[in-house]
Amino acid sequence: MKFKTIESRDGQPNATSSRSTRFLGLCLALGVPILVLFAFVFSPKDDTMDDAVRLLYVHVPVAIFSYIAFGVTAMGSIFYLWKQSRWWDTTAHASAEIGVIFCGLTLVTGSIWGRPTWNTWWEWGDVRLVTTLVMFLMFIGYLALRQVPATPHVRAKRAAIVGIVGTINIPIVNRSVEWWENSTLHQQSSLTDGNLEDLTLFTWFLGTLIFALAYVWLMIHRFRVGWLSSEHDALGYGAAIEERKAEAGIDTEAQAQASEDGGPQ
Amino acid sequence: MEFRDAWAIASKDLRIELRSRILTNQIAPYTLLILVLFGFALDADTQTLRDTGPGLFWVAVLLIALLAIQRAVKIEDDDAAKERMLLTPVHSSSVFLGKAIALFIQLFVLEILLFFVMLALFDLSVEDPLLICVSAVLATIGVASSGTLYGVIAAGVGVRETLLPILLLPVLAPIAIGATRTFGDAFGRVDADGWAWFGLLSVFAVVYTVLGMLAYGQLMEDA
Amino acid sequence: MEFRDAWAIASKDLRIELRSRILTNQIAPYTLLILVLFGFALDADTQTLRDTGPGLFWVAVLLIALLAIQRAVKIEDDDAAKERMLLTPVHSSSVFLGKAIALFIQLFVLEILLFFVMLALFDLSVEDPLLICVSAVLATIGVASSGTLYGVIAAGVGVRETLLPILLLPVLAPIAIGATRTFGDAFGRVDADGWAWFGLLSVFAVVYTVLGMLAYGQLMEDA
Amino acid sequence: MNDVIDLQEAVVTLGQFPALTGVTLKVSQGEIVTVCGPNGAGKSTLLRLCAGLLPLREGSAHILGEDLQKNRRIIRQDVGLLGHRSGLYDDLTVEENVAFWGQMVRAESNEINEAIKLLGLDGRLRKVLVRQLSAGQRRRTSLAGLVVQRPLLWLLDEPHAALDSDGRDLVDGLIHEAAASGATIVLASHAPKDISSPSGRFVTLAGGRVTNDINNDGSGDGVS
Amino acid sequence: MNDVIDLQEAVVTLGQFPALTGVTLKVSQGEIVTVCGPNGAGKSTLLRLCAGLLPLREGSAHILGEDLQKNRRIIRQDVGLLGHRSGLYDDLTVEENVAFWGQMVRAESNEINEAIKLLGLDGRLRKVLVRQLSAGQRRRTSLAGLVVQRPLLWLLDEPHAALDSDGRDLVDGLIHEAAASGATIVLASHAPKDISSPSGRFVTLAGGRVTNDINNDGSGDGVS
Ligand code: HEM
Ligand SMILES: Nc1ncnc2c1ncn2[C@@H]1O[C@H](COP(=O)(O)OP(=O)(O)OP(=O)(O)O)[C@@H](O)[C@H]1O
Ligand SMILES: Nc1ncnc2c1ncn2[C@@H]1O[C@H](COP(=O)(O)OP(=O)(O)OP(=O)(O)O)[C@@H](O)[C@H]1O
Ligand SMILES: [Mg+2]
Ligand SMILES: [Mg+2]
Repeated sequence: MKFKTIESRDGQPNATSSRSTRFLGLCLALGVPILVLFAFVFSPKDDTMDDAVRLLYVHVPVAIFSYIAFGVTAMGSIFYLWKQSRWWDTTAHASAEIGVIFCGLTLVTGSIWGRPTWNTWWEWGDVRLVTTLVMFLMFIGYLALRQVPATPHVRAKRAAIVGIVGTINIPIVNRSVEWWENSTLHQQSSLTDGNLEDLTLFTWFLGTLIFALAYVWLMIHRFRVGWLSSEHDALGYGAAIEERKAEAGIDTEAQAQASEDGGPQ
Repeated sequence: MEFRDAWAIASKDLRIELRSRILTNQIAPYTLLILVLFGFALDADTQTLRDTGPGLFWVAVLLIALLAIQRAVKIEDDDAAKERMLLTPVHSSSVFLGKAIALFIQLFVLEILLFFVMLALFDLSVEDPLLICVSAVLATIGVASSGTLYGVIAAGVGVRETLLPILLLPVLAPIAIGATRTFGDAFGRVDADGWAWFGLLSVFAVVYTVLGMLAYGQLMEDA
Repeated sequence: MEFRDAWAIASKDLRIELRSRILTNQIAPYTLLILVLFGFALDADTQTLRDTGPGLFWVAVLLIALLAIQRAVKIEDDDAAKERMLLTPVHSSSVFLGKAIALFIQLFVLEILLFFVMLALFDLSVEDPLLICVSAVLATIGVASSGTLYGVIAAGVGVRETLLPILLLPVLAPIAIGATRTFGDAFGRVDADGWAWFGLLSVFAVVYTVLGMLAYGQLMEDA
Repeated sequence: MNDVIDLQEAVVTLGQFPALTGVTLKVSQGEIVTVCGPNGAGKSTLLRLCAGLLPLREGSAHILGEDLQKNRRIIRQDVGLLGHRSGLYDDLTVEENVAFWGQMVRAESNEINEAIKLLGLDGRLRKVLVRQLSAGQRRRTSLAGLVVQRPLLWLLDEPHAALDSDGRDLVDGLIHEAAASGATIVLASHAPKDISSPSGRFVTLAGGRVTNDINNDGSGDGVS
Repeated sequence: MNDVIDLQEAVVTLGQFPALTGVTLKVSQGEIVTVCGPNGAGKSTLLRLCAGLLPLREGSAHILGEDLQKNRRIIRQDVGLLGHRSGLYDDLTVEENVAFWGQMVRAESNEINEAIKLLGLDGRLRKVLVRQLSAGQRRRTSLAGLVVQRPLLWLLDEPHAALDSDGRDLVDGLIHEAAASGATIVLASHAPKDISSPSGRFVTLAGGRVTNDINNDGSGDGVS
């Protein structure tokens, strides 16, 4: 497979960007200041949470996109087991890495948010917090597994199973606040209740859009890095074969001699 | 899949365990130690201990399960027996089932033992024995199945000892949490709906067993 | 005993660990996991957690130490390297020291990491940084020395995985308790005399190191 | 002609390393083929490929008529491999080990008994833990498991290693007997003299490919 | 005469089992002794006893003039053993392994380099992890560690196992060179022809004791 990437003169890609990803990046670069503007200036304070509500515009989108990222990992894993194609494996890996970053951001922004609102950084008894952390750790394990030396296929297969099992967590994290109403401080789904003000709602949507862009942009780049690095691994293949074949050089002559003599009896 | 094969594999694993007397001489005391350690680390009064009893019980079960799973993987890894198994007509789901059954039996025996120790130490009284029994069985099925599955994922990589816990603990944690809540309810100490949690445990048990039987072959394939 | 030998052995162990990236990829997340598990099992409010913070820290260190010791023993056991070491002029106390140093470095790096995680999670503030530092160093020396010593006792017996924790935990428990109390004092949460407990830790560290250097040869001798 | 092994330019990589760099080899039913070559030539890798234990990177491989590119699993029960490692459980006795592996390949209990006797593991050794065996006894136990399997394709990686002269004769006997009954045998060996087969064929591997293929009757078709 | 090995009715038990039931054997300096015998005869046990790795149950054993009953530790640095297992670290490269074991026996770094070259581990293999080596390459690495040690007494348990013919010649060369420079060599082997030593002496073990002791010049003093 070949990407439309920016190539240097010798035909090797010297970046993972292409014209379209640069456009995407540009949108992102413009979008972030707009989001900041809306989040900090235009949108109103909350009655109960005061200025802290502004974390909503980061916290919730990154949480949602960590779900999506892990979902993509699971999908990539399933397709890998089915088609055994490197494309799906690379997708799964790339998405898991981004998912871990987003999930980490969810935890961090949540903690920061928790400090003023709940008066604590962390609450062990809270199911959503802990299930989120478990999901985070599970995919850390996934990434650890990907570092283990093994043949690419074996590693991909093992990682695929772990990736699939990991997504069992998504519904648990998502539903946790309803299943365990009395063991959480965490917000129930406030969006579906429709009690957000217009501008807040708009800013929230804007935030989601920006993080969607961020996910796609990161994903494309990370995928390309993964793809190129596996290609790089294969780069020396021809040379390695030749070198290995050459090991036989000296012996071949000796054996040819032996065969003239009638071979070992 | 043939159940006869699964049973042959399970009894082989159990025989190896019995021969090395791991269960009685090593894991059982280890379990006790863990409880004592916790007691010390917490330094809590009886009331707290009573509340945390079920939690400690399941944390102890998890740590024991880790040990038992490590053993189960090691047995197959040590002298390439895993590879040899591939050159037999035995179906991989039988292998999975066999190893999971052996693990289940070992864990269950230990849990019974641990249970009575816990009753005595923490001075708890059982309000719903049925719930205790069925939830323990299902949680243990979940642990044994996911443990067997993850055991083969970590097998043969040289860094098995450390990789396995990381992969496995987040998988086992939800099971332990569920079981803790059911136990809490069954002991009448927590105001949780034990049977709802029990449902969660059943889901885990079924999912991991089915997943294991399907995926085990894929995973065993390559060393 | 030559320190050069000890250092060669320690750096060999560390190189093996670095190569397999165990520390960063595996043990560190495992540590986090343990904390999560405990948090859940205890289901306690922040106040309790804050009080039990030091205890949890040391229980986590113990469990990590177990993993690290298992690895350290396995490295020597796998292909009879232990035996080969006997056929060199290297003094057994150098071997002991080398392996203990490698273990110490690994554990200490992890403790630093874990420490900051604990500070953040449990919202603790340090009142006596010096006490924290010196007691952590001494407790770790104790753990590394006794771990190395017991590692060789469990080596080569086939049931190592399960035997080691059992042998080791009762030895490590007093160290963990001592360190918990010193930390508790240093955090200003427990009304204990930290420096007195610190004395206990020093005694353990010295005793196990001396004992290890003396006894290691005896223990290595027979496989 | 019935080709039990048919490899065409088979390439196998272990990690990044091409252990086999294009092996072309045909073995027909009933043949006894000895694979020789220097250390690291790829002998073990070749046998493991034929057992379906390694993925093929390039080329094609048909074993017992099945395409390994499509499905490596399907042939496995008809293939027996004696590798460098023996695939035994250290904590079971000799008898228990042979019985277990016998059960796994659906052997009868009298077959199991016979195999134990055949390999000289009867008497005291029966009840000895495999952990406590000497190197040669261990090898014999592993072989006993193979004998009860009676595979169609025997892949033997240095079958004479660690065996005494009795054991070597025994293995030679087993090989000839198996070949006579229609099985195919491929063995890796460093000392080709060890096996004195009249119909023997010697394939030399070097640098991961076949450099020489000689039939004992002199009709060598050396491949440079 | 300088007896490097002097065993008198040496009995060694492994667990409950008497692996050596009374071995009497004298080997003088510079000799090359081949120990043969069927599987399980006690060859490996004998070598391990001579290395001071096993306790003596009965009888007496003097190695390099030291009494093993008194102190098994003292001789160890002058003894080199190549056992069935190779004593290498899987996660280190060939070079790192040889260098480590070289360091342990106080070898110079040029000696280490020479040993690596001598055993044909130069070039690509230097940087390969031992885990990834073939059986023969592993054996060669283990031997390289022994070569840098240059012990006074070499105990080689089937030194030819897993080696190709080059490797065998190499080992034979090493053995003769060592013997010429005053070291003593005891090797266990199943195929005594392998080592073609003019001054060779063959000791046959069976049932844990010496049943035959032949010098190549024909002056056998068979012990029934
Ligand atoms: C470390 C602490 C926290 C973690 C791990 C966390 C985690 C999450 C996750 C995973 C979601 C996505 C839920 C879903 O849509 O399925 C979420 C959503 C949300 N979080 Fe948090 N959170 C934390 C703290 C907080 C705090 C302190 C607040 C505010 C008081 C908060 C408010 C919200 C809100 C309003 C949503 C959107 C809910 C919805 O629409 O479903 N979170 N959080
Ligand atoms: N991951 C790897 N990286 C580099 N080289 C590797 C790797 N894995 C295997 N090799 C090399 O591949 C070759 C494997 O050869 P194989 O084990 O098939 O040899 P063999 O012919 O059986 O040798 P022997 O006679 O020593 O048993 C060896 O040269 C080994 O060094
Ligand atoms: N714990 C034990 N119980 C019973 N028998 C044992 C025990 N340990 C060792 N043995 C026996 O002791 C003998 C050990 O022999 P050793 O390993 O020295 O043989 P060897 O001559 O090297 O054989 P090989 O040629 O197969 O390597 C074997 O017969 C083995 O079965
Ligand atoms: Mg080989
Ligand atoms: Mg032997």
